[in-house]
Amino acid sequence: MFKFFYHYSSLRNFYFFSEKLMPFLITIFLGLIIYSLYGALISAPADYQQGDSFRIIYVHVPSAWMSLLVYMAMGLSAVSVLVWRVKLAEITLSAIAPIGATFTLAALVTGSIWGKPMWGTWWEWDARLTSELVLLFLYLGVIALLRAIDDRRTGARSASILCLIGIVNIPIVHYSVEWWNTLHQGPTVSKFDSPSIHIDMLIPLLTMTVAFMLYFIIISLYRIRSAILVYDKETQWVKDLITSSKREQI
Amino acid sequence: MRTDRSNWNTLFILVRRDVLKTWRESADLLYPIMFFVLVTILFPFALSPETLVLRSFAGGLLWIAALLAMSVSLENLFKTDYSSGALEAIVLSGVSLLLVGLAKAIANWVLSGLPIIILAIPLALSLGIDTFSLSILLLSLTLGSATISLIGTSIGALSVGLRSAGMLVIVLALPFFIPILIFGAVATSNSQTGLIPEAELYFLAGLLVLTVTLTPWATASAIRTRLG
Amino acid sequence: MAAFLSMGGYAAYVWSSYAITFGIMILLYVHTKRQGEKHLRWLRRHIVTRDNEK
Amino acid sequence: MRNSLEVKSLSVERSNRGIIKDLSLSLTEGHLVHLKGANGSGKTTLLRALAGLIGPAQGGIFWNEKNISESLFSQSRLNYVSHSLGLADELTTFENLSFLRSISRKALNKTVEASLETMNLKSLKDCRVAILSAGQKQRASLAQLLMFSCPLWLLDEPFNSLDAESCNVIESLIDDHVSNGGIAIVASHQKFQSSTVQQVVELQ
Repeated sequence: MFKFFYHYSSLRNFYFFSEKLMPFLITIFLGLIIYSLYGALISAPADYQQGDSFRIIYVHVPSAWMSLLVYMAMGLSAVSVLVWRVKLAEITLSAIAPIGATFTLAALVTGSIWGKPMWGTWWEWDARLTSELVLLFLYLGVIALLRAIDDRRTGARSASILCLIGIVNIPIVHYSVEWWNTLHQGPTVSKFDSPSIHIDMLIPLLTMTVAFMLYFIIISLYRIRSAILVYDKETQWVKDLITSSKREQI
Repeated sequence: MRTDRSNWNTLFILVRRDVLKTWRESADLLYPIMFFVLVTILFPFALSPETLVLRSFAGGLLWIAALLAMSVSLENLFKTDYSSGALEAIVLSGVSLLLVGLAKAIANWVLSGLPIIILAIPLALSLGIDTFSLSILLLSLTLGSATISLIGTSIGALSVGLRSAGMLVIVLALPFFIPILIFGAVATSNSQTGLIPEAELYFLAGLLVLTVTLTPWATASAIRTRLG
Repeated sequence: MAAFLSMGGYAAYVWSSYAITFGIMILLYVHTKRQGEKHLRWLRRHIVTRDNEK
Repeated sequence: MRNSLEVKSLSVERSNRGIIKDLSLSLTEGHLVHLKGANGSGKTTLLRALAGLIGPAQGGIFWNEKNISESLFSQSRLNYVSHSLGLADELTTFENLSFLRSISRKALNKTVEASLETMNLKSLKDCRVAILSAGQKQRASLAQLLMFSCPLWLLDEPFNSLDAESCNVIESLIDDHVSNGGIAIVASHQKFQSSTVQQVVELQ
């Protein structure tokens, strides 16, 4: 198994391997997005309490899940940077940090928009939203550190260390915010706990999340591939690739 | 290869050297203390002079001021050692970097954590905190400031020598201080309402134990990375 | 159709959240593609200048 | 057992630019290497890579056939004196050197007083490094070479800001080290007056 990873962790192989993968990913992603949008906006029945404003869940919850998933992916590449010194992981870490930040931002904005019809205020210090806000600052911290260091290798290693410190802190922040939230407002069911929702409502949620995952993979592959070309700019295979005229875009 | 020197002894030597170094340059010692007092003084101007109002916020105010004052002192933890090459000499001397990370955190705590805890007494009384919750405040500050020093040292080691490292270290470190702030401030405000805040103090102690075991590793690899 | 657009009276909220989420995602896609092309142009110039030096 | 330092097709990167490209070296005991090259040609980068501070992009550095990046980051084998001298300004010369000596894992050689003696810095023992002149600071930092007995010496511009008389002292130190079986790699613009240089490495 390790042989497989080692083979594909050489940048050149990964570049051409991901090139073959790209068309499949894009077609599946487009199909899923259209299906999930149809499911979310049309076929899912309106919620008896919140009416149609409930449909925001199909955008808010997948983004929130993805923001956490991307940070876990960053943690994995951070470990492989520090422990196994995988060059591809250094590139992956710097490539996916902004993607995670956008998902977190989307989750925050949609969360506060959803809060307006439900509680009448644009921002509610709900435990889940507050942890999401702290997660955004963890992302911005990693991005700021990556920008502050011009040397790519030490930059990736320093950002990996910060990312691992962040990973350890995510559960701590989550539970301390829960504690703080229930302490001040009493133990109410968190507004965002989706009650055991009807199967028709659940399917679009899952397919939308899978679509978001595909989106994440596609965008990070684009960013990783262009970073690989810059990283191996001195090598022969990049020279041949660039000088061959047919290569217009990645 | 000499290994007779016991780790505790090396740790003591490292801490003594850092404290002595900063003590000689005593200007750096004053910044956290003055910052802590000034920030705490600002609140009565902003909120209201009556101690009744201030008392209800006192725990939170003091904790925020202490937290900010300690993160101010994080910048020049490694700065002078890094620029003078002393950090490089220490790394090349073969001493285990875990000890260096731990020693830096202890030195930072002694130089900025301790004065803040001592100064918190008069400030807390001026904000109208009664003696029982003052004791809780001091206990929570002790535990919390040690955790802040440990995490702050790792983040400081990560951003040493970078452009505007001072601001960077504060921006990077504050999200990690949120849990400490929550439990610290809640412990004090609970004690003001007569409750015994055991749970919060246990959490703070738990956080301290976690950071003592984990952060030296992060500091060690951060130092080695930054020197690379 | 009008009923669908009104979203049971929450049209503003639902449509704005969808617009913002997919808007950010599209913006990120466009930014990534443009940056990719910028890297490519830089690489072409870099390789051409390096060959002339040799 | 003869110590050996092997550098196999080493290339090192500094802020995304290849500084050292495909360098190979093979040194054994009693070897003095004079590292020459214009500014920014990678002299300091090479010394830092040999000291194990920087990881190589390609190739490897082997000390007694053991790759230095794998082996525990043990610095007991080398004395590295860089042009950022490693002395804290607020502490006195004596405090700095005795601190380094007390925490070091390296085999000890001379005491702090004796090393300062040879560097004739005895009189400046208790004054703060901040007020020392550049030459005095350089000599104080070079005193580390005497305090520890290490087979490998890596010296980065040891002669700049030193007067002629101190240069001789340093050169004689290097000669003694090399003659009784040490390896020394010295990066410097000035030519060696007396010592016999086995190998000159020119970096572009």
